[in-house]
Amino acid sequence: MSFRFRLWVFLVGAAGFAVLFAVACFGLPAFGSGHHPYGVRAVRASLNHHTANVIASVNFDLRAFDTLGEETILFAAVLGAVVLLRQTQDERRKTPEPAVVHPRVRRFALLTLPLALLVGLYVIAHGQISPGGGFQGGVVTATALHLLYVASDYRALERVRPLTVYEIGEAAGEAAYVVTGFAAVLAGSAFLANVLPFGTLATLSSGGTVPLLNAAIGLEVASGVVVLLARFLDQAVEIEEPGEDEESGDPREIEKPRESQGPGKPRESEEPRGCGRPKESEGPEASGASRDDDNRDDKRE
Amino acid sequence: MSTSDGWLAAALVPLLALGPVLWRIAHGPAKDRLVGQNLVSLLAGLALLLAAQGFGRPSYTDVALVVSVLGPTGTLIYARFLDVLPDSRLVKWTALIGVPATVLPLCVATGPGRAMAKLLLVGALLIAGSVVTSARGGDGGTTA
Amino acid sequence: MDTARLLPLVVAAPLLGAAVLAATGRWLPRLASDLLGCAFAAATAASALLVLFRAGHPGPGAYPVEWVGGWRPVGGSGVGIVLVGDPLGAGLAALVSLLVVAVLLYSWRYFDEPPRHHTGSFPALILVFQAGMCGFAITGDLFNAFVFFELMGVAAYALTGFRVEEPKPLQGALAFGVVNSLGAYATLLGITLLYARTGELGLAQIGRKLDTAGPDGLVLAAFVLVTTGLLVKAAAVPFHFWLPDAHAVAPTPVCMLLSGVMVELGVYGVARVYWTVFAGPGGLAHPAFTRALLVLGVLTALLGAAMCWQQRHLKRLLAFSTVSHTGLFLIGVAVLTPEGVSGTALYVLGHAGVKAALFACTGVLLDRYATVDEHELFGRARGLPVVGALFAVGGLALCGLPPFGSGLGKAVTEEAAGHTAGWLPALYVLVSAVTGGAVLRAGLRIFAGAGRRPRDQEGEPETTGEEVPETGQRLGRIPAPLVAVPAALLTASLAIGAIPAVASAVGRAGALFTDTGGYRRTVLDGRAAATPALPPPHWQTTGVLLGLLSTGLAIALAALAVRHPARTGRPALLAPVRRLQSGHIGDYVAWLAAGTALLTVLTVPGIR
Amino acid sequence: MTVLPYLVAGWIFLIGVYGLVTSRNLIHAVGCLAVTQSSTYVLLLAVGYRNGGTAPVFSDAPTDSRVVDPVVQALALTDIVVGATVTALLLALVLQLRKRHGTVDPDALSELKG
Amino acid sequence: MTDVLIVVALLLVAGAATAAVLNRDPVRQALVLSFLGLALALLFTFLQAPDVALSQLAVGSAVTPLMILLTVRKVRRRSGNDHGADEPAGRER
Repeated sequence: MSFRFRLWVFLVGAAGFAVLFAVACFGLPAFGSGHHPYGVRAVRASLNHHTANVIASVNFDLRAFDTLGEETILFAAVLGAVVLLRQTQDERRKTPEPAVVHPRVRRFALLTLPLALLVGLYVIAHGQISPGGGFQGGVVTATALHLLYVASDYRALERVRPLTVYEIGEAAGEAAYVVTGFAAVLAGSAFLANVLPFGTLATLSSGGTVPLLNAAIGLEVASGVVVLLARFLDQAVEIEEPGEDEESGDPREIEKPRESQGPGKPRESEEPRGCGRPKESEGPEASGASRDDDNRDDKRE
Repeated sequence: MSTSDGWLAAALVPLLALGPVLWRIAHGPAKDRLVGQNLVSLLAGLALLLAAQGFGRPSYTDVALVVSVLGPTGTLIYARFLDVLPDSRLVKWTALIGVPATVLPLCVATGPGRAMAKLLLVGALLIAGSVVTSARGGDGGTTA
Repeated sequence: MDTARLLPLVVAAPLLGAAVLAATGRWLPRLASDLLGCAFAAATAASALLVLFRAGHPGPGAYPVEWVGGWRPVGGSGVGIVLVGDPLGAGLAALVSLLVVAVLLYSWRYFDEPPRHHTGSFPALILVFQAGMCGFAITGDLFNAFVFFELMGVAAYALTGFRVEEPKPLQGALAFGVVNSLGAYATLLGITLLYARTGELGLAQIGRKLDTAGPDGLVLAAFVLVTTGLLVKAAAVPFHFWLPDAHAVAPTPVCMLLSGVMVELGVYGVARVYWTVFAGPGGLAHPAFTRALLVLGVLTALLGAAMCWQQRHLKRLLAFSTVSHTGLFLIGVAVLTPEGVSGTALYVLGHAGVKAALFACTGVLLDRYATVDEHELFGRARGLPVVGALFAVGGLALCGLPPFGSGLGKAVTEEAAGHTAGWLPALYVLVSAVTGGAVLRAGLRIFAGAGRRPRDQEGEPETTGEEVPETGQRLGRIPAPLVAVPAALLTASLAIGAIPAVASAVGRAGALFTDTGGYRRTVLDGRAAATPALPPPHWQTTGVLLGLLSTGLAIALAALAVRHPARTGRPALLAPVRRLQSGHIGDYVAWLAAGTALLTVLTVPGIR
Repeated sequence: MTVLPYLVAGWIFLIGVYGLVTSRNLIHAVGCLAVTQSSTYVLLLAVGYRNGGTAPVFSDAPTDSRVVDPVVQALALTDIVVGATVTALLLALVLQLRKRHGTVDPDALSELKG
Repeated sequence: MTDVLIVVALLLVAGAATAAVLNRDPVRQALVLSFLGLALALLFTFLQAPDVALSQLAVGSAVTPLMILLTVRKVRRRSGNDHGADEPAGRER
C-alpha cells in the first residue's frame, strides 16, 4: 500500500474513532464529580485489614489475582528478552574496554549509589504505608544499580551483578508470590487470601500478607529489570556479529563537523538539525555512528 | 487565597518553566537536549516539593526524593551513551538559586523533624546532581 | 463447592512450573526440563478437567464460582475478582491445557537449539502462555481478562520470534506484537469507560449496573472499543493481517497453539463480553450486534478462503484457513441463539484438533525437507505415507466430513445460522470446500506428486517456503512423537464428533452461556442458574448431506487444481487483495483504525 | 474543564497511532506505541479523580478524609507494568530484526508479502 | 488552584506526546519520552496519585528511554557499512 493510501485509511479510521470517543467523553460524568462505589468499598475493606496505603491493599489483597497476572507479564517479558537477545552461534562476545571516568562524576555516582539503593528499599518496605510499593521500589533499585556503570564501566557492573543470581531471584520472586497464595489455600481459606494477623495501621508489619506479597514483587521486579537491562547492555556493548567488526574501523566514516567540547578529545555527536515534520524527508542520519567508547577502542588496537 | 493556594501557585512557576524546556528538547540543537533533560528533573523536583506542601501531604515528598535520585542518574547514563555532557551554567545557577529558594521556606513551614530532614536531603541531592552533571569538562562522563 | 477452590490453581500451577523451570533451567538437562514442563501442563489439564466435570453435573450451583482471596460479594456487590467455572469457560481451559500437553510432547526432541545454557526457557514460556489462556477463559472480571489478554500476547510474541537467527520470524513477531498491543490498549479504554459509567469491573456487575439505565453513546463506544481488541485477537477482517505473518514464521509447536486455541479465545471473548455485559436492555440491541458480527464474519470467511487458496507456503495456507474459520465462528456467535453458541463451541473443539494436527504434519515436512513450499515439495514426500495419510484425513476433516467433530460443529452452526439468513449454510459449504480443497490440493501434490508440476508465476511478490529446519539438521528418521501427536489429535477430533455425550454436554454449555440472567444470579447471588431444557445438538440428515457435499466439492476443487495448475492458480482480480497483505506494520495499524470506524458504523443504529 | 482530560487522552491516543502509521523507523514506532499507551493512564486517572479529594494513603491523613478512587490507581499501576514490558520485548525484536534485515525502515522490509 | 495545575500539566503532557511522535529520530524521541514520563508523573501527583507517579517516574522517564537508547546504539553501531539501507531516503511514494 502506498504511503498516501495508508494515510487515507488511517484518517478515515481516526475520524471515526474521534467521533466515537468524543461522544463517549461527553457521556462521562464531569471531571472530578463521578461517584465511586467500588472505591468506597475498597477503602473500607483496606482499613479493615489495617493497610494504610489503600492502593497497595487493592493491588495485593482485594485484587491480588490481577497483580499475579501483572507480575507474570514482567516475568514472561524478561524470559522473552533472555530468549530473544541471546547470543547466537555466529556472534562473538567482546570484553568491553575500561572507560576512564571523570573523577567528579565517579565520586558523585559512588556516593549516590548506596543512597539510591536505600531509597529503593525504603520505597519497597513502606509499600503498604506510604506511597510506593514493590514495583516502584524494585525499578528504582534496579536503575540505581546501574549507577555503577556510570561510575566506572561495564566490566565493573558485570563483576558485581552475576546474572544467574538475578535470574534465580526473579524466578524466586514469582514462585514466592504463588506459594504465598497456595499457603492461604492450605490454611483453609481461598487462594491469595489475607490470612495473617493484620497488625496495627501504618506500621511495618500491618496488612497481613500485603507486605509479604509486596516484598515478593519487589524482589522479582528489581532482579527482572536488572536482567532486562543487562540483556540490552550486553547486546549494545559486548555482543558483536562477524560483519560488525571490520566496518566499525571503516575509514570512510564521514566525520561530522567537530563541536568543541571543552579540553577533552573533541567528540562529535551526530544529529540532523530540523525537527522531523511527518512529510519532510529526514536529513540523512550521519553515516558515522555516534562515536562510542568501543568504536574508539577498535581504532586504538 | 489560603496558604495552600500560595504554595500551589509557587508550584506553578517551575511547571510553567517546563514549557520552553520541552520546546528546547524537541527542537533545539543536540547539545541542548541533555541540558533540557537535566533541567526537567530539577524543575520537576521543585514543583513536586511545592505541590506536596500545597496539598498538605508530606508523604508526596517521596516522589520528589525519587526524582532527585533518578534525574541525575538518568542524565549521566544518557550522557554515557550520547557521549556529550554539555556544561551549562543555566542548570547550575537554576539549581544554586532555585533549590534553596524553595527548600528553605518549606523547611520553615514544616518545622523541625523527620519531614524537614527529608526536605533537606532532597534539596542536597538536587543541587549535587545538577552541579555534577552540568560542570565543565565532563564530556560524556569519560575523558579519553 | 470444593472444585471452586481448583479454579485459581488452573492458572497458578503453570506459573509455578514456569518459575521452577526458569530458575533451574540453566542446570537441568534437556530431557528433565521437558519432563518437568509436561508434568506441570498435565497437572493443569487434570485440574481443568476436574472443574469441567464438576461443572457438567447440575450440583447445588449450576457451575463453580470462586472469589479470589475470599472476597465474596455482600448484597450483590463485592471488591474481589471472580473466576467462573462455567462449562464453556472450563471446557476451553481444558482444551488449552490438553493442546499444551500435546505441543510439549510434540516438541519433545523437536527443538535442537533452545538457548544452549537455558534449556528451560521454551517450556517455561509455553507454560506462561497456557496460564494466560486458561486465565482468560475462566475469569469473570473484565480488567482481569485484559491482564490475561496481555499475558497471552507477551508470551506469544516471544515464542513467535523464538528463532532469532532468521529474518522472517522477527518481522512477523513484531507485527503481531504491535497490532495486538494496540488492540489491547483500545480494550482498556473501553474498560475505563465502563468503569466510569458503572463503577464496577466484574462482567456480571457491569451488566447489572448497565441495565439500570438506557443505552447511550458511551455504551456503544465502550462496546466498540472492548470488542476491537478482542476482534484483533480473533483475527477478524480488517484486523486479521497480523495472523498469516505470525503463523508463517512461528515455530511449529507455537503455530499449533496459536491457530488451535488462541485465536478462538478472541471469538470466545467477544461472545462472553456481549452475553454478560451488553445483552441486557441497557446494552447493545441484539439486531445491531448480529448485523455487525455477521458482516465481519462473512467478510472474514470469504477473504480467508480466497487468500488460503492462493498460498504456496503451507503455514500461511493453514493460517488463512484459520482466518476463514474464524469468520465462520463469528457468524455462529452473531446469530445469538444457544444452538449457534453450542455449534460454534463444537466447531472450535473439532477445528482445534484438526488444525493442530495439520500444523504438526507441516512441521514434519519442514524438518525433513527444509521447506514448506508446495511447489518445492512437489512429489518429494512420497516416502512419508503415514504423514501423508494424516494430512489427507486432516484436510477432509477440515471440509466438515462427518463424523468428525469439525463436521458436527459445522452442521449445527450452519443450521443455526440458516434460521437467521437462508444463504448462510451455502457460505459455510463454499468456505469449507475452498479451504479444505486447498489443503487437499497441497497434500495431493506433495505426498502423491499428482498432476503437473506447478510453474512459478512471476508478477505478484509472495512468500515462498524456504526455511531452516527447526531441528538443526534435516531429520533422517521421523521420531515417534512427531507422528503420534497429530494422530492423537485427529482421533480426539473424531471422538468429539462421534460420541453423542460430548455434543449434549456442549449443548448444555451453550444454553448456560447464553442465559444472561442466570449467569448474573449464579455469580453475584450464588443462586443456581436454571438449566433450560434444550434438544442437544446431534447429527441431522441435512447436516450430514451438507458435510458430504462440501467434502465432495473440496475433492473436486483439489483434483481440478492438480490437473490444471495454471488456470486455477491465482485469479488476477484477487491481486489487489493479495497486495494488501503487505507485511508493513503501518498498513496493519491503519487498517486497525479503519476497523474501529467500520465497527462503529455497523453498530450505531443499535443505540437510537 | 469538565471534559478536557478525557479529550487530551483521546488526542494522545490518536497522535500515537498517527506516529505508528507514518513511522519510518521501527524504534520510533515502538516509542509511539508507548505514547499511545500513556493515553490509557491519563483516562484512567482522570475518571478516578474527585474534586477536593486527596490520595487514599492514610499514613499522613485522617482515615475519614475525602479521597480519590484507589481502584483506578491500582489499574494504572498494572497498566504501566504492562507498557514497560511490552515496550522492552518489542525493542528486543527490533534490535534483532535490525541485525537480520540490516534496516529498521518498515518500507524496506519485504520478507512477508502476498 | 488545583485545577489550574491539572490543566497546565495536561497541556504539557499533550505537547510532550505530540513532540515525541513528530520527532522521527529515535535518540531525540527517547529524551522527549523521558520528558513525557516526568510530565505524566507531575500530572499524576496533581491528580492525587503518588503511587502511579512513582512508577511512571521509574519506568517512563528512566527505563524505557534507556532501553530505546541502547537499541539505537546497537542499531547505529552497525550502520557504518550500509548507509543507504538505514537512512530513510525520504522518497515520497
